[in-house]
Amino acid sequence: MLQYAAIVLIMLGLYGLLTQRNIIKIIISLNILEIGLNLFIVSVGFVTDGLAPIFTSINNSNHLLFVDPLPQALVLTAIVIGVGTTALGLALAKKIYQKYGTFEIDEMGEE
Amino acid sequence: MKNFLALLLTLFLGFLIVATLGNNNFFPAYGDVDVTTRVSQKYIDRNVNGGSEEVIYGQATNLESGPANTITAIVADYRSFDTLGEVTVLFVSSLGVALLLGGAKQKRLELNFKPNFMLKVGSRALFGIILMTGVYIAIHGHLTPGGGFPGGTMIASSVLLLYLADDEFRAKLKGFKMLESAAGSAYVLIGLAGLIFGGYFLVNLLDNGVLGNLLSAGMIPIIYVLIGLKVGSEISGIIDNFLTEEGV
Amino acid sequence: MSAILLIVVPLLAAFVSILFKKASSYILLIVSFASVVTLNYVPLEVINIGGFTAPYGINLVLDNYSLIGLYIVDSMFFLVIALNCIKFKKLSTILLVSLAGLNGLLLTGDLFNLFVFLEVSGIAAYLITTTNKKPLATFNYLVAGTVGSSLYLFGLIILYGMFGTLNMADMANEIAISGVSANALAFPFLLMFIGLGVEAKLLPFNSWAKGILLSANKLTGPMIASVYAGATLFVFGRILTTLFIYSDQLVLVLSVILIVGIIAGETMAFSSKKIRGVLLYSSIAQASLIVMLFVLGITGWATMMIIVNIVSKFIMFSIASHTNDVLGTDEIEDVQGMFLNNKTIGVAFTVAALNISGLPLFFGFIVKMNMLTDLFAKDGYFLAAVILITSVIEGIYYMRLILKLWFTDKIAPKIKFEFSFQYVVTILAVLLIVFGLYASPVIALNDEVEDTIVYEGGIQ
Amino acid sequence: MTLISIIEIVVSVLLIVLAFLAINSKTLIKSVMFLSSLSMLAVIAFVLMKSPDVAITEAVIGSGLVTSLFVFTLLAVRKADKKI
Repeated sequence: MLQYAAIVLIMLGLYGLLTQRNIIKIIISLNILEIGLNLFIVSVGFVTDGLAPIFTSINNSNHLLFVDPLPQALVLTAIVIGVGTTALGLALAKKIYQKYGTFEIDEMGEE
Repeated sequence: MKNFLALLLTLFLGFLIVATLGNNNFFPAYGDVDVTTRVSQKYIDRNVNGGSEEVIYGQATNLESGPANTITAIVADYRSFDTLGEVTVLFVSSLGVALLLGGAKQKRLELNFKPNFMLKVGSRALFGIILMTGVYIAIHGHLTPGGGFPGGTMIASSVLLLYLADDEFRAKLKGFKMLESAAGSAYVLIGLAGLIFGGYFLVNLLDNGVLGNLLSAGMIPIIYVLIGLKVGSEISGIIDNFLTEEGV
Repeated sequence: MSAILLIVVPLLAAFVSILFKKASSYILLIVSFASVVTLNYVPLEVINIGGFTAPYGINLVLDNYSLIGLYIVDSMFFLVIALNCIKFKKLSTILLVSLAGLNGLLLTGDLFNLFVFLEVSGIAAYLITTTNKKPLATFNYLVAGTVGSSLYLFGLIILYGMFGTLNMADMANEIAISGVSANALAFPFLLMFIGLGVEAKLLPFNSWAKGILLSANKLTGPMIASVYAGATLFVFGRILTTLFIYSDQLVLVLSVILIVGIIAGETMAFSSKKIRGVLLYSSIAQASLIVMLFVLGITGWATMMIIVNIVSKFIMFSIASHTNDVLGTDEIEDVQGMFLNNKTIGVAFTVAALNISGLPLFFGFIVKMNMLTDLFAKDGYFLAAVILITSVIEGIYYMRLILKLWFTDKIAPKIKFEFSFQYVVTILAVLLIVFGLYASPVIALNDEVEDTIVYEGGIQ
Repeated sequence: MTLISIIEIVVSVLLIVLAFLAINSKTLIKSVMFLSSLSMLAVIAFVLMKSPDVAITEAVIGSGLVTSLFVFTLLAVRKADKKI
């Protein structure tokens, strides 16, 4: 179920990117796409009744059933990279606002 | 019209995804994954380079990768090179934000409220707590969920509190820059030390200790503290640049 | 010397250089020169990072293919830096990171690590393009690049779900032994193709390129159009040959996209009024052509074609953006006869243009001839016809461009080119002619590339 | 149906609704707030999928930091533009 939700989020993000003409909205769509993608990546490693892949004094042996740790590690990287691009995008948005006085691409009057 | 086309396109793409994933014998259904067929099983068993003894919390000593948290083992040990790249991404983007928004003429953004007494005292108190939590998360990254990135961000968000509590406050960016540069260089130098003394870049040179102890996992706590410091200073820099505006 | 230094040293230099603002451009110059020199001393090998063996840890693969890629990309990078580093002092740290990113892109043998390096070099590229002073174009580039790498990651994760590995060679292996039908793989491959296609400026995923390259300055023009485009095409080639399994539908879809890309690119170049416009659309067409060759398995000549493009585009884009920096315009009508006062530059530009349109005497000719021979041998008559027709179009518009730039009835504009710049482009032009006349090393190189392009990094 | 699967369905539906609202809201600040709650819900989804590490990172970075960056950007331009 969560996997389908993730796919829908990716689609919604793409839809937003194709239709929105507002800089901030575009960045928001990008974030939705990234959240969806992250959820999808984690869902690829999910095992029903699996444990979180951390050894503790209770879950103490490698013979227990753990969920796949690798996708989670990838998502950690992807989240941080996403934040990097979002910060840069917002900085550019601020710069664009200083130049044109609007966030709407259609009102900027140039290509 | 354009929106409708976009809708059609995305629906088509969604249909393709569901159709490919649904009719695919190789793609496991949600929750139906067999981890043993993937490379990940060896990460859990800690036997990438051989050695098949059982991994038991509190007993296993000197495994090939020491953290009790398998995700940390992957992020900071098995795939540490990715993490170096990730740190670099954040580094460039903080530089880029400074390049785009920084400058001599910038002054602090005025908030449209005056911080009152309660806010000032409260946020000073919270500053300490959040800072401690951030440091704790970064140091315990190899045992509990968390690690350098969320830890560092928490450290940065404690700095953000100071911004909100005091409308004159500006972080000393010079010091942050030193910290950022030193932490980043130290990470690379640790890697190079591995190359020189261990034959591989980023190889773990220290004893891994007992699985589950605070002082275990060799260099990983060190790397995570470095990442925490670097991320903390970079994000503080990003926040500082975002809280400026053009002015006299 | 380990090839990992090619990535690590620029990174270390980048971290250190933020403390030494004044010296940073010299650090950049030294490091980028050192990368080229280091390439002479690195052994061909597979490097496991962190001491973990191949599919579990990340590995870097240095074979003939990546070595050629590194040589050409790093030396072009060095030339761009050497000509510009003083003027763009503020960007030194970012350029260091982008050097690390590009080297990592060419070296890595791990698909997720490739994504990380795509982002590293991508973010550096967005920042380099901010010097165009067109924040909106940069923003579009950022959005396109991020969506592209997200789609790549999406495709990659589907493959991971199916085969449980992230290493490129191991993945190719698993796919081969699993006996999976090529149709089941078409969709993830298509996602990865689109994702990389955005970065490689393939039509129709290239809307960002117009905004960036039509207003490119002396740094961004050669950097994005030559160095970055070359590096992405090298990576693209590697993935297309090592990883992809082609079902009939996939080949059909890709061929349609690419052939439309070639034709549309050449047509737009034909009708463009600006020098940079001509160059931009011609390089879009060339990128599609190169990717098409990789898809059809003519890998060696596709690689040579990348080199032809990198060198020619470096010369032409540098000249065009310098013209624009000085005169404030590069409309062909306005700069007619500009070579009359700058004969050396004119000759270099002419050589580069003739080289790219594949006339005899030049390096590009040998590549195009052999490429067509290989195509006929593989029964690719339709594509061969497309290439021949577009070559004619290309020849016509480049000829027209060159003639207009050499002759005028008005007063020819005077543009001052720095001596060092003239020197560099002349040497590159001479090299193009030398390898055009003396073809045997090129053919030998081609055979080596064809032997090693498929990744075997450490996986038996 | 177990409790977990009911929670999963609720979370999934809410995720989609919030994403839709974030894209289609009239004012930007509302969009940002919906995005923030979307990533908060994503945190719950990560916990449901047994990935506490990702959940913490998403909560701190995705939900906290990104939202504050959005808000700062909007704050910086609020004087000139009343619509935001």
